[in-house]
Amino acid sequence: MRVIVVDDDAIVVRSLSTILGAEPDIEVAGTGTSGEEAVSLFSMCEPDVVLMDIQMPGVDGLSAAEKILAANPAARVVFLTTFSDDDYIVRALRLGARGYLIKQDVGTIAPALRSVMAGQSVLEGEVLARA
Amino acid sequence: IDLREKNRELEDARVYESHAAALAERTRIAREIHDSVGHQLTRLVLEVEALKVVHRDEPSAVEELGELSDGLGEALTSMRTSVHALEDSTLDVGVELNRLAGQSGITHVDVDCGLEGAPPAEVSRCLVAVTREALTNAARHAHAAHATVHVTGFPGIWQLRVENDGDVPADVTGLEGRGMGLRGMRERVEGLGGTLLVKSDGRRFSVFASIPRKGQA
Amino acid sequence: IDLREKNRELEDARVYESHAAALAERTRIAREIHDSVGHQLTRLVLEVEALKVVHRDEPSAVEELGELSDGLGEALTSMRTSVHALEDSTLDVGVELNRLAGQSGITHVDVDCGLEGAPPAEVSRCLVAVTREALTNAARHAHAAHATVHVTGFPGIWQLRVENDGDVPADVTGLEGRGMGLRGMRERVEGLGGTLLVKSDGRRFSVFASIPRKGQA
Ligand SMILES: Nc1ncnc2c1ncn2[C@@H]1O[C@H](COP(=O)(O)OP(=O)(O)OP(=O)(O)O)[C@@H](O)[C@H]1O
Ligand SMILES: Nc1ncnc2c1ncn2[C@@H]1O[C@H](COP(=O)(O)OP(=O)(O)OP(=O)(O)O)[C@@H](O)[C@H]1O
Ligand SMILES: [K+]
Ligand SMILES: [Mg+2]
Ligand SMILES: [Mg+2]
Ligand SMILES: [Mg+2]
Repeated sequence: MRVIVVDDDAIVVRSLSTILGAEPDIEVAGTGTSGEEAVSLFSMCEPDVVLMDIQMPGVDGLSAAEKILAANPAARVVFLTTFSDDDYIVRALRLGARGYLIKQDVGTIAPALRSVMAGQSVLEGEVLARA
Repeated sequence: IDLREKNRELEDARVYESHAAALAERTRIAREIHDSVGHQLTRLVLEVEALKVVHRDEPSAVEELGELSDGLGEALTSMRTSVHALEDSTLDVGVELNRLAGQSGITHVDVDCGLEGAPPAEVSRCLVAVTREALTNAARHAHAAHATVHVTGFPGIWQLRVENDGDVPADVTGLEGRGMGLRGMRERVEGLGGTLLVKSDGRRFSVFASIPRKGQA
Repeated sequence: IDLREKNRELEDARVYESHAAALAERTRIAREIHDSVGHQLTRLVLEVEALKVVHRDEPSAVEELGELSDGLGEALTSMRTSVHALEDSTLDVGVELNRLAGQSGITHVDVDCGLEGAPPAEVSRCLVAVTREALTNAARHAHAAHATVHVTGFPGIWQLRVENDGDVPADVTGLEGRGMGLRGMRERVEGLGGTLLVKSDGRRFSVFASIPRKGQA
């Protein structure tokens, strides 16, 4: 599967690209550090999954996802958050995102992306049936 | 004497406001620790994981890096535990109830919070949650003009009573089947070993919660 | 009416005590974050430094480890900054002055702290330090039976007055040469752009500090 990784922290982007790129079935097709970039990367790369930070300065992850989903309702957006008690999570799910992952739980990210490709939702790495 | 009472009231309001401001400041700082330190530690976790991938063919490097991730995980956990404790200790029932009253949209809300010492955090959260839903209901369904919120701490129990006037039903039969609010209140209160009573006489609607103090029920 | 006043006083004392307890709890948690997370991060810094030594002949490893130490250093700094902010926000002038009064050994100390909102931390620390030394002096030199501590916040200035009875000198000439206390007070107050006045009429000794609000002096 082809994914794009977007986080305002370049070190997070670089680390996640290294971690996911080592998976045989995952290709990191593009990376960005802002919501604006997420939107343009999406149309450029046409990825299978967008893995994106919720909190970013400027156009945040939620607004970027809203734009992407408005133009491509089938887009698979998965959010990254620092903590599970992030206030934005409920809003993120209402937008039509496929779930959210906790950055710290790195080991759950690749399996979660596979579940999302199989049509399921993921919350904190736990797989749910698609609602 | 009237003047003295009036002065007292003004002074109380001032003390209350400065107290609320100090609490808000502490909540802000707790959030800041949570967000800034949390983010910095999280990105370190990711950096170390990436290094593990890069050096996956060098067992000693993987082991060294594994120790670092364990340490980072522990630091994150203890930071989170402390920040939550801090947020809980910052939760002040009186401040919250006054805030809810101010935001309720009901013209007259009389808040009387007679607590000696702060209840445990889960009790405080419950009192606040029940009051929030009760005032929301009073504004939404009854279009109440007056409401009262009374909290009292007795030796063995905490009691909360929220009452409102307005368009209230003549009795409460079947109300708990209609929405999530009253049922949610009941679950929260009973979850703490307490009881919830909902009553109406067609003129006043009241929600009454009693929560036992632990080990004294 | 007397009864009502009495009730009020009891209630005030109760509110004051529960407020003080909540502050103490927060200070404890701030300490805990500082000590536990600080300790864990410091240990990680040392581990990374040790790895740097082990891998000193591998430039890429040294660079990778260098990034990790930088990140750990940043996390430590922001944790410390927040915890200090938290401790400062926890300093409550009213609570501290009442505590000092209770510990002074002077039988009657009347504390009146009329502040709207908390002063900046350095002003709070100064007010507390001046009061501490003034009450110590009142007990030690004057063997005072009564003292008053009054703090007032005016629009442009904070004022503190500490007075005591007892064996007080007829005038204050040369007193500031005798010890460190009065001079220390003056330095602290003047360091914040304020003024200190020490007076005595042979019956009452008084220390009077004025500190301008910043940008409004
Ligand atoms: N304070 C009140 N004054 C008057 N009627 C009330 C009050 N509280 C509840 N009710 C009645 O009880 C019903 C159930 O309340 P409840 O809070 O459980 O659900 P709801 O408010 O209708 O929906 P929601 O799930 O959004 O809370 C209300 O629909 C209303 O008819
Ligand atoms: N509140 C007071 N009542 C009566 N005399 C006082 C009072 N405060 C200060 N004095 C007089 O002023 C002198 C100087 O006080 P100061 O605090 O500067 O020094 P000290 O208390 O003698 O020594 P230290 O350096 O330990 O404070 C005291 O020795 C005492 O004679
Ligand atoms: K790959
Ligand atoms: Mg971010
Ligand atoms: Mg409701
Ligand atoms: Mg002295």
